[in-house]
Amino acid sequence: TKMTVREGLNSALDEEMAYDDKVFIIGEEVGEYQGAYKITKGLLQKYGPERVRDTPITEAGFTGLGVGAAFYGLKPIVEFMTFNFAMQAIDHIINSAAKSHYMSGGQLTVPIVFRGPNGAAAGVAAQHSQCFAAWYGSCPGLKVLAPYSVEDARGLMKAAIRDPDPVVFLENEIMYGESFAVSKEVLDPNFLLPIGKAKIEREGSDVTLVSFSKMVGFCLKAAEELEKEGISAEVINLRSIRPLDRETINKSVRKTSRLVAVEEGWPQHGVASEVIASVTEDSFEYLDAAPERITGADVPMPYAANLEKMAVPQIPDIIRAVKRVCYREVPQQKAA
Amino acid sequence: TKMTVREGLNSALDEEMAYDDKVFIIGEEVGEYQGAYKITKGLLQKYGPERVRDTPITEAGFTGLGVGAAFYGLKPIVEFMTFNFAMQAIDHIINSAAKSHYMSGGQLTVPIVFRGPNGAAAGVAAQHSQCFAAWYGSCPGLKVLAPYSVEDARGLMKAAIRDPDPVVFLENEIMYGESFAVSKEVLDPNFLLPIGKAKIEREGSDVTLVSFSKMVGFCLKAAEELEKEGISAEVINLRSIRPLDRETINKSVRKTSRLVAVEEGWPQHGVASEVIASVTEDSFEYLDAAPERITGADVPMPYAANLEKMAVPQIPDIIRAVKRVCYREVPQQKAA
Amino acid sequence: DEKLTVTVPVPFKTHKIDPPSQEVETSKAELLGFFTDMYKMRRMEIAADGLYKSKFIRGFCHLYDGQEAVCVGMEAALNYDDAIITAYRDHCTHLGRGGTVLEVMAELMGHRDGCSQGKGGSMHMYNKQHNFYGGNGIVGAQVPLGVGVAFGQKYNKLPNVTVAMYGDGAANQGQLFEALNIAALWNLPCLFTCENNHYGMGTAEWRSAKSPAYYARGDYVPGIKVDGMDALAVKQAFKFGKEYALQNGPLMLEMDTYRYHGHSMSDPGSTYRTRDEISGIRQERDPIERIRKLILSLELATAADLKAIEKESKREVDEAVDAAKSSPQPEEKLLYDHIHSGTPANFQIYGADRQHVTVKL
Amino acid sequence: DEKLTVTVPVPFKTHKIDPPSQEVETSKAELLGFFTDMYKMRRMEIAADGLYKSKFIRGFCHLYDGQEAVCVGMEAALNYDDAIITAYRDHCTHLGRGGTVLEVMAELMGHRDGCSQGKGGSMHMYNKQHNFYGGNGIVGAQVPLGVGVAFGQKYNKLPNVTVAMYGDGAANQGQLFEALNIAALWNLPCLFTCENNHYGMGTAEWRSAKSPAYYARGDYVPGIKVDGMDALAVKQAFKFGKEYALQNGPLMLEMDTYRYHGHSMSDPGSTYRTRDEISGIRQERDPIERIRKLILSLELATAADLKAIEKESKREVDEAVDAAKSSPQPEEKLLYDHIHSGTPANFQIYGADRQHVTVKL
Ligand SMILES: Cc1ncc(C[n+]2csc(CCOP(=O)(O)OP(=O)(O)O)c2C)c(N)n1
Ligand SMILES: Cc1ncc(C[n+]2csc(CCOP(=O)(O)OP(=O)(O)O)c2C)c(N)n1
Ligand SMILES: [Mg+2]
Ligand SMILES: [Mg+2]
Repeated sequence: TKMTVREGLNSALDEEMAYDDKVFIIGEEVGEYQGAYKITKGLLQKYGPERVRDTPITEAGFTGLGVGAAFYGLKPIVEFMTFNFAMQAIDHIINSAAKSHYMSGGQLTVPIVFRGPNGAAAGVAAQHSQCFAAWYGSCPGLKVLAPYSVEDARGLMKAAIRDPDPVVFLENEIMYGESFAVSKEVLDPNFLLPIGKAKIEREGSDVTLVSFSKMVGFCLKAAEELEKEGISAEVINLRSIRPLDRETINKSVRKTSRLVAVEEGWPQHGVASEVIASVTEDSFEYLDAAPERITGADVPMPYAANLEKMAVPQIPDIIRAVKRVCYREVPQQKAA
Repeated sequence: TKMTVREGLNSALDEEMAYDDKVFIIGEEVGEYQGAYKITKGLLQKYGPERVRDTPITEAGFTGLGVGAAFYGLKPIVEFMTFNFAMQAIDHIINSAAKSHYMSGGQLTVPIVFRGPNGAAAGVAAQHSQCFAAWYGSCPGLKVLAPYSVEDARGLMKAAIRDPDPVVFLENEIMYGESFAVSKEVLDPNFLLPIGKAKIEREGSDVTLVSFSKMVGFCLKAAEELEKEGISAEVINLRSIRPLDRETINKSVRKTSRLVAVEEGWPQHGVASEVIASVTEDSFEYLDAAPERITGADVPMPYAANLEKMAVPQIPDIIRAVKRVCYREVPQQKAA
Repeated sequence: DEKLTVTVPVPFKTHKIDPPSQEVETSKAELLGFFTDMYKMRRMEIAADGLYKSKFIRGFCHLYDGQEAVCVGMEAALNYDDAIITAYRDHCTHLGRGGTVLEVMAELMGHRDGCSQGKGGSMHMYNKQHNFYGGNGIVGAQVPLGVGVAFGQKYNKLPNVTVAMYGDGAANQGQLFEALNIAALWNLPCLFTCENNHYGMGTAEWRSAKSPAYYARGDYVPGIKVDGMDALAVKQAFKFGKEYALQNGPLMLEMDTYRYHGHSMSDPGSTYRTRDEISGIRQERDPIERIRKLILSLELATAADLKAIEKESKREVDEAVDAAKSSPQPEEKLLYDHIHSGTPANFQIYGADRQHVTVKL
Repeated sequence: DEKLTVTVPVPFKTHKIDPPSQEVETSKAELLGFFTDMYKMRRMEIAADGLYKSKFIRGFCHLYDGQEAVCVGMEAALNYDDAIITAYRDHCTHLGRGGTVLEVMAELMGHRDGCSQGKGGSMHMYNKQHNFYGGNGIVGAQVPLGVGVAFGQKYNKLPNVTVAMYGDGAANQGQLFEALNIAALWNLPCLFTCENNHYGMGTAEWRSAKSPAYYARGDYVPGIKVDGMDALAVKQAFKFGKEYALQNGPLMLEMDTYRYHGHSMSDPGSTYRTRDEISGIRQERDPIERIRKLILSLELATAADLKAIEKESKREVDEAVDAAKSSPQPEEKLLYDHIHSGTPANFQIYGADRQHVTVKL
């Protein structure tokens, strides 16, 4: 069977609400409107207004409320219409949620999921296109997940909801409508993926491509192209930004000796930067070429379609970088 | 003459307020109380309550106000009592300040300085000890500065205030009371440092130490120790986190062939991670050893003095890492 | 120009302040101006709707049709030294501040002649020269920003005010209350203007606010509720408000208005409200029809005169759409422009593949 | 136990609600309990002051002396299924919730027997079992958190309320207004409790709030102003409040109180207020002396009895201080504990030098 990421997320929420009546969802338009992106479709009808609650447009207020309810022992799912708006509430995510278990010497636990679309969508310009993976991923106390496929969407979402700690769950608007074939196993109501474990989406021997979310698909497409030219790329889907599965990454690079890290967000202090640093630290002597990264351009997101396209990684960018690290093509600086 | 960093910052603010009457300061307790850390001492008395304004404890509100005033053409300095509290206002720093020049196709300019102590102080626990250098440093549209010495404090602060763009100015509470000898040049009311340029605080040939803020002092002390053991360390004070002076860093590493990056903040997606990634990308073939980083431990800041000390880099950590990259000592994993 | 006095039918409702008079001074030219401007706005938004559907416009696009009286009434009481800041529903605000239909349309298409050179899109229009500070995408953020502009006006000792506009949904945002308190403490000349169109996205006001009496939500700050479908009432409120604010600091103005379209182009706008509700308002309170009737009843122009104005507006909008379509996409180098206004020495900007594209400025 | 009725002298001031009765039911045991508890709190804070000065305590340390009546009065009206959340001035709140002086003192010293094992310090004390949710360092943040706890109580259909405490300085925070609106919309049993000690750090209430009538700042939510130096008035207000909130949702309670110490240990507390102001309040409104007088005038105990209680309190505090001093520092492994409660497989934690210390869990 085939399923979209949207359906994957929706079914995961549905099943976990059925599984544990401590689970509830709050956020803007999650109820009567069925979700701005329809991820919560049908849940209000099924679980009622006590468990699916539309909030005012007050991110700090409802996020704090969610964290407080988690302190108390409930299992809130807080939807941000997009993660851009979570900046209004980020103090609660970091200071109230991530740090409380630690500060209280283990007394408080904070079983909460913060979820919503993250990063670039299409044509929504600078204020609505930021990727927050690196920010949240830097904070001890948080677990930060980013699904690519339906398998990820279901397995990670269900794991996030059952997890006793705060989880930041970074979806991608453009991926919501993507379909994937799913196995029976993935559809099982007890299908959970381990938090902190990356997935090798494709095995290869010449170069390791590391990415997450939408960029995994780009890497897979790049790998197909590269195969035609005789380059065998291993594609790692991080799934978890924090904890970062350094073991899987390093193991792969030790095999391929080459690394290209890919992300859609800004480069400085990004996930790709961390991947490169981690590999350099741990597997320096295995590297046959300088690791590279393909990232969002280091600019706020422009609206115009032509500029927007240049502002995020494209498959040819990945292919070009791979060829460089494989010494297949001499890099040529493009005038700009 | 000697001067403390506090006096350096205070005199820079004072001179710039005298220099340009569009400059004003807002923040909690900046006026009558003379600043929680006395950085604004005397300014209310000198420039009056129109230009030195105590605000309510409403970071989102007064930060937005500052950004709006900058849109209008004034030159606000927004003091955060500490940068931890700026999380309540971070949406304005990023979405309203950093992106507006770009989104408006250059129509709006945002000449504003966001300043205050950043990172760990002493004994203030998890919610009051976070370093935000990496977060702000990831955002195009911002300039992010972090002074170490009085020279930096004066030269960077004055440059920040005169700059036509939003500047995030990350001070360090523990450094406020540190004294430095200052030259006549530094005391000149027109002493400005260039934004985006690192300073080589100490030349050396065997290893490059890259850091910023308080950690520069630790690196210098480590370098002194190392000298006794015949290791010559070059110490780079970044001064500017964004733009990052990759040229100076890479030039140094190409000379020394070895790199240790040091920061007090959390490691993942940190400044040290970016420094390592940048050097690996650009100077891979020059490296004689895997670059290393010494960072804050990957935990929320604990209160207890013994744990707190373990949670931030100490000089022996830096020395140990340098010896490792210089192959002077075999690394030994400590049981914990 | 013929001076006239018109009695606006809906009384002003107030909180802690005496209401302005319902007798509003106006003139033939002003009323014809209202009609012309509102009609043009309406045409422009309808054109945008069509262009969105035919994929000339992408992403978020929030239309203003139905709310035009707020914009023209407000502008009639202000000048360009007064400032305006609003949210993402900003196309008509841009026109009101002296922008052109071409600037709006080209921006919507992401083309070079857009008021932000195509880089901002629907939500990010500005006219700095006329003190229009956008076009802000984050709900609520524009309000403290507007208070900051008002701070600037007062700092510079100018006799001007700032209008900070926000929706009924935005009215619950904490930063509004923070900004209001500061504005009140410091007597800043800011008009907190709630365009109450009665819905956020799909959430009716009473589901998002315990007290949807937005004119009274300033608590210790006075407020006035205004028929936001009546340009003259709006003008009167802003005239009164400007004087008040220059003397006393902030004032809350609630504009009772309505958006005909869905929240944005992805919202049909008909699941959370009835078609009857929409058509009822169109029939009874439409801001353009109200002015048309007034003009005709006062015999300031004939029905044919007004038709001519409409025709002219249509032509103007159609021409602007054509011009916008043929406006080029921004040059690639614009991707790297406007990061900073003061570019640091040796500044480098990385493209997606930094080994391939690194711009040195 | 002898039941008594005492008339509290200061009338309750109210906003949109009828005031509770000034006739408060109490008992000998309760009054002696108030005296004992408040005296112990006072001693503890004074001990903390000394320990800070002799460097046993580091960092921020905010003392509660002067405000004790709020804590004991509140606890007299609640049980441990009701919840409390407060800011950083939390030592006495921790005692009030059933914590020990040793837990507080050891926490202040960063020692193993502290209620957070030394990891939280002054600002981060908790008692989850008794529904005390801290100890929160970010001004204002505790209020939405408290509303969330109240949400939990209602979700679980329990007859309990949450008290969310905040200062006069915090009362301007936007997130309070956001949380209040939600609490009111959803009828959450939350008592928004402003401990108005009239200053933030050095900012007097009227310089940070246009309207320092905190009991009325809920606007559409009713409120009561209470003499926060009178434990019985406080108890009455919370008793009333709990009943109200269970029926109707949120209520604002303003406690008119005073802190004798500076804001924190770095603030002498005498630059922004006069010594006369402080000593005047000590003489006329001290919460402990008020209860002492009441007990004596009602002849519930003798002066000597009370002296004996004092002596016993001193002993208890002194012993706790000694025990806290000899409590060990937390083991090094605690640096790496409590990052998560559910540790992922193969989880690694890096020390400052990751090649030297990497903890595998
Ligand atoms: C902080 C934030 N949260 C959520 C959104 C998404 N969003 C955009 S508009 C909107 C509804 C706003 O309604 P209202 O304030 O009534 O303005 P209107 O659209 O009716 O003009 C929402 C929820 C946002 N842009 N910013
Ligand atoms: C968001 C935030 N801003 C600033 C601070 C620094 N700060 C700590 S306490 C305080 C004053 C608070 O005053 P009030 O709310 O009256 O409480 P009180 O200390 O009087 O109990 C300030 C400004 C903080 N902790 N959090
Ligand atoms: Mg609305
Ligand atoms: Mg106070």
